[in-house]
Amino acid sequence: MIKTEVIVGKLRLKNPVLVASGTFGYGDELIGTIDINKLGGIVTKSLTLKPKVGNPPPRVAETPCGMLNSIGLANIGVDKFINEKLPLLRNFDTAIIVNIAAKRIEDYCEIIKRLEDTEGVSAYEINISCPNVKEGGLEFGTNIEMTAKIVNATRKLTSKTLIIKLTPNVTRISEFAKVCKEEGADAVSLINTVVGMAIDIKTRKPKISTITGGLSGPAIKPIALAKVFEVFQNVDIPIIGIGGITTWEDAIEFMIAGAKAIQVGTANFIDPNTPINIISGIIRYCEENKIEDINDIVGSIIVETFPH
Amino acid sequence: MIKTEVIVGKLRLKNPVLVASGTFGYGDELIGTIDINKLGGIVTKSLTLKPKVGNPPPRVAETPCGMLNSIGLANIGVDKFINEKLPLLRNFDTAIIVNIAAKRIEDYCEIIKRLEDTEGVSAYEINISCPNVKEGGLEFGTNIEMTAKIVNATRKLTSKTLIIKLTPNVTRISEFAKVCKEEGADAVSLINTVVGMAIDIKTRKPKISTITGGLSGPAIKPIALAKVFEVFQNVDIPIIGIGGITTWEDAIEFMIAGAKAIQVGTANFIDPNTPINIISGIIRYCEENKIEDINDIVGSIIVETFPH
Amino acid sequence: MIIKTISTILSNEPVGENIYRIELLSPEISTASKPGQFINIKVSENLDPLLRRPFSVYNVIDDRIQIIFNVVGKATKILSSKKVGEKIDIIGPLGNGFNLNDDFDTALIVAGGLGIAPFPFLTKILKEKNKNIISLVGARTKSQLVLDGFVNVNTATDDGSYGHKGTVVELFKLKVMNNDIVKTPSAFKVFACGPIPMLKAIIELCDKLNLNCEVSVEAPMACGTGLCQGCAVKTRDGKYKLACKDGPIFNSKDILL
Amino acid sequence: MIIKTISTILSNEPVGENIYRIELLSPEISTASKPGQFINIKVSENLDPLLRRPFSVYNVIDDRIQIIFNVVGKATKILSSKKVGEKIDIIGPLGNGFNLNDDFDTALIVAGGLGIAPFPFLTKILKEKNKNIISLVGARTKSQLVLDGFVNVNTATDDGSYGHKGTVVELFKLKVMNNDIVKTPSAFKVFACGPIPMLKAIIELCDKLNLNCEVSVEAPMACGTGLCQGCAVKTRDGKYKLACKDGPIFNSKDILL
Ligand SMILES: Cc1cc2nc3c(=O)[nH]c(=O)nc-3n(C[C@H](O)[C@H](O)[C@H](O)COP(=O)(O)OP(=O)(O)OC[C@H]3O[C@@H](n4cnc5c(N)ncnc54)[C@H](O)[C@@H]3O)c2cc1C
Ligand SMILES: Cc1cc2nc3c(=O)[nH]c(=O)nc-3n(C[C@H](O)[C@H](O)[C@H](O)COP(=O)(O)OP(=O)(O)OC[C@H]3O[C@@H](n4cnc5c(N)ncnc54)[C@H](O)[C@@H]3O)c2cc1C
Ligand SMILES: Cc1cc2nc3c(=O)[nH]c(=O)nc-3n(C[C@H](O)[C@H](O)[C@H](O)COP(=O)(O)O)c2cc1C
Ligand SMILES: Cc1cc2nc3c(=O)[nH]c(=O)nc-3n(C[C@H](O)[C@H](O)[C@H](O)COP(=O)(O)O)c2cc1C
Ligand code: FES
Ligand code: FES
Repeated sequence: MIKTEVIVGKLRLKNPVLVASGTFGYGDELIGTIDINKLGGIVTKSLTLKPKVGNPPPRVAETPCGMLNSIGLANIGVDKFINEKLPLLRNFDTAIIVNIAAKRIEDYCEIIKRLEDTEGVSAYEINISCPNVKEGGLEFGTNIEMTAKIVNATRKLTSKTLIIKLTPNVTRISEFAKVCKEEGADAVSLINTVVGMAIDIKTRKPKISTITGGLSGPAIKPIALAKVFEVFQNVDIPIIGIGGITTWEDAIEFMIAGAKAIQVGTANFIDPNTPINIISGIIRYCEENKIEDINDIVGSIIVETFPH
Repeated sequence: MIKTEVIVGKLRLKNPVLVASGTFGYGDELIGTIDINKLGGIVTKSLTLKPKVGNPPPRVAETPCGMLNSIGLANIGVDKFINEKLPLLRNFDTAIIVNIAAKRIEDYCEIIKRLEDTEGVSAYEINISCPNVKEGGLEFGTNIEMTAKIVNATRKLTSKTLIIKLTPNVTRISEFAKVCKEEGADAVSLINTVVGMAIDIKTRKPKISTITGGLSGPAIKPIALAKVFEVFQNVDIPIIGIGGITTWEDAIEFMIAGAKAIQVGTANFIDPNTPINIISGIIRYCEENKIEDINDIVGSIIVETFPH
Repeated sequence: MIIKTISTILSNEPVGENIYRIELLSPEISTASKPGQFINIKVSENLDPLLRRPFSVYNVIDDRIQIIFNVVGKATKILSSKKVGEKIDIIGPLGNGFNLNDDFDTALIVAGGLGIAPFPFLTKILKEKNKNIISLVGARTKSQLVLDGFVNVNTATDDGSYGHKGTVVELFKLKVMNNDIVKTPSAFKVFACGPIPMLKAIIELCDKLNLNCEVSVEAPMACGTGLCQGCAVKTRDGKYKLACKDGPIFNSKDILL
Repeated sequence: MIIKTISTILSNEPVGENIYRIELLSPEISTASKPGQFINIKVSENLDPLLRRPFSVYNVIDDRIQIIFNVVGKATKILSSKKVGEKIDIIGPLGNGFNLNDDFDTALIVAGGLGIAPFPFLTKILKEKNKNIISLVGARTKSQLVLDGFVNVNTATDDGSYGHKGTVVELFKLKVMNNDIVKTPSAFKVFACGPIPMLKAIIELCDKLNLNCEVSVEAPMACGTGLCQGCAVKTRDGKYKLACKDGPIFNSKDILL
């Protein structure tokens, strides 16, 4: 029996495979279609204080081995989530990680306050890295002081595991991870989407209504992996790896590079069973390689030289 | 007859399609295989003052819709280029843009001095953005003061068109483009490769000897396009677009986003005829859309809102 | 209930200029499908094209499901070259389907271009329900008209090569004005599918004539299953609905194209 | 001269466990090819897999060219499922090929695993040149031995299922020591192809015995035509050569694996 449990902050995950925010609804969409209980955890769609209708269409476009999105954080708002979704999710034997987005520090705090009063939240993931909203979003995630302030403020409000979701659209992501650690975050998840763009050459209009959007999918996997390794090498904080993970081999790559857990995003759109297949693939890999504890994979990269 | 000439700084290109540095050797490799005279121009492999043997293997690895490379600027050095390659290249009816890399400002300057004494160089492209060498490379390209200094110093040495090649591995590429303009550069070319990584899960070793490498190919096209548009919107300087261009449709996308010319890189590896095919594709597009001058495409994007 | 299955291709044939029809063996999805729903196809095992592609259920025949498509890009090109016997990964049935419980005697089907896709199946079910059917089908030219599975058909072609010369919207105007529809609008229900400009025009006319109308709306999709919120369609109250879950069939009164 | 052509697949058949042989119609490349050279194949029109894949010229028969390959990843999987009559985009012949102008009477061919690939063609040309040939072929197990086109063959399998039980390197040692090779090394030339550890061992032995030896080296490649500098192979003087242009055939004295 392979030991698959991993610990991220105070959070025990029965296995390291989570589903990424915004790619699995609120966790209820696929009830009956896939076996939710097998997941290491669910990260919810980003919740804001008030409901948001999101950006005008077109919101998605395919690019080579990837996709652009500009959903604009369309969501039902934290209250409706608490009342209508959380009661359902509580019944599942999986971690519920609530992803939070806001335009102002006070709003991040208010959302956490409301969630602290309820049952069933396993951890928070703070989204400071959405490229598709005018305020907050990337402006926070590319600003190191703002990042520090948000972590500091939210940390004070909860003893639950606090995960900060970082953007790759910065020169040195490890500086951001460092600040997160200093301000008391339990973990970082990386990466959110990469700013990208596509144009319809017939109409000469952008394929996404907000002109640029967030690039996700296999195309960004090498970028995400480099960011995970950069943080792993430079900052002593648990990492949740995200970006283009589609197969169990991809997941193993991220774990070898230093990720304690991983999230599956865009791949859910292609096959909602991807996370389940990844879990069994990882277990098979452990068996074949005589690895008894999945944690032994984490950061097991063999390097001779060092990157610059 | 479609007018295909574009002007970048003082450089007249008979058409906007160039081949990117490091993906076409010194321009002599494919003599006889493709019709060099049809190209808008050739950008040479990066030249350094002294010859460089480059990085240890493995130097390349495929990733989803892309590839990683860490060639480490293997090149014959500027003197050998002047003596052995330039005499050949001069015979072709195409622009010869010499790409220059160095570890120190003085070396950039020395290379230009040597090239200024010869015939046949149409323009310089200054590479301050190679992710695969320990010194120089990315350290220069992610540092705004250093960027300013290099442009300033090289600008003084030549009246030829000076193009600065920028890296996407920064938070705001337009700030770098702005500094280039202020210091007298004629144009910017973007993007160089994106830092990326891949791991062999059997050996747990990186697939590239330097651990991280530069990601290129169709995977990065949306990223490159967003960077081109960011600079086009914010800085009044001619842009040469690079990144994942594989078809004429890709080239048109870059031109609509604001690129005056484009470079074909990785696609040359798959089909060395790509640049020629792109040129005829662009001309066909102009004919079908009754565009008489190719310059009318440049920056013709139709946007209703503005990106954030 | 969403069904994901590896289905065998039973036939793949050109049925018009650049138009192909594929028949797939899929007992589960066939049984579960309603007219107006769609399936989402992964056309390649590799990562390019990456996302599934949505196609209306063109018809259901016993344990087989049919789709019809235009070759417009890389996924449809790959689909058109699939051989009989090859396997293909499909998810379905997705979306809401047409509402046939309204009180109407006559269905007025309006299809533009590949907007024909959902109607052979709808026609079959309407016939079972003993409804009257009037079909208006438009295409650019005769070779792109595929009329199998339609009944009581009036056609329009842009170049006049077959039927009325002009658009299906003009045909709609002609038929509606020469008919008793304007007098007894409640007896009629319009079902429309086609390009956005055509749907806009039809909706405007139905608004004016106070006709009950459902349209099938195409929006770029990433998941097809409500996960991504990508397929937003604007509603008249300034919010959005999802083409893949709340649609692709919408009542014309609800949306703003 | 590099030739890029769209070639028709004339046959594609399994010839061993997970091993396929494809025959391609390509008069231009067939005529131009020499043993040891390779062709570079774009296995899909789509962007995944992106890069071409290199395969040794296994044999040339009139206007046809053959390759043989192991299914190891996505490109070789796609190749293995190609049907007769399908077209495929190839570039070739690439690389330098074996040097047959050296002064030797007997060729000692050493192949490990799919390292057999360049040798049927080499054997054919050596026979034309009236050279003696001794072939040593190793594989993991019998079902992975493909001996067509070899002459005077000695085999080794890791599991002993056919021939000598052990590696082809051990077989090489046995043969070399029991032979007059050590006495008249200049009459012999070794041609080796296989995994890096095998080549390393063979090179070491040839160094020791002062045997003239050429090896075919595989390196990850992006272009195959000298454009990218990706396929570096270390040389004994601490520099690099390119497997695609300076190789893939190297004299064992020149390189450091
Ligand atoms: C619910 C639904 C049902 C559909 N049913 C059918 C059908 O029955 N038959 C049929 O032929 N097509 C149908 N479509 C459209 C079909 O999905 C697209 O034609 C297909 O995805 C194109 O894939 P491609 O890779 O060949 O083209 P791409 O290379 O992806 O695109 C080629 C061109 O088509 C446009 N396009 C791509 N996808 C869409 C889309 N979803 N909506 C509008 N334009 C698009 C692109 O902008 C581009 O101009 C349906 C779409 C939806 C959303
Ligand atoms: C000059 C040359 C000649 C070759 N001739 C033959 C031949 O005749 N028959 C044959 O079966 N193979 C040959 N190869 C190897 C062949 O090119 C690879 O097996 C093929 O590219 C794998 O593609 P894939 O997409 O199926 O596997 P991938 O998914 O790309 O890789 C699968 C596995 O193979 C490894 N691999 C991939 N490419 C290479 C490579 N170039 N060198 C070493 N390991 C690699 C990967 O690391 C991975 O472990 C040759 C390689 C070179 C450089
Ligand atoms: C359609 C879509 C919606 C997303 N919405 C959110 C979101 O609401 N909050 C968030 O933190 N990340 C969001 N993301 C980012 C993903 O969680 C993930 O970080 C990113 O897609 C990279 O992973 P992938 O390549 O596996 O998709 C979204 C991504 C996509 C594709
Ligand atoms: C193998 C390889 C070698 C490269 N060498 C150089 C170089 O020497 N100098 C340079 O400025 N850019 C170099 N580049 C970057 C390309 O010129 C180009 O900016 C980048 O690959 C993105 O374009 P693409 O996606 O079309 O390849 C190299 C790229 C590749 C793939
Ligand atoms: S396509 Fe994803 S929600 Fe509709
Ligand atoms: S593979 Fe590009 S130089 Fe050899």
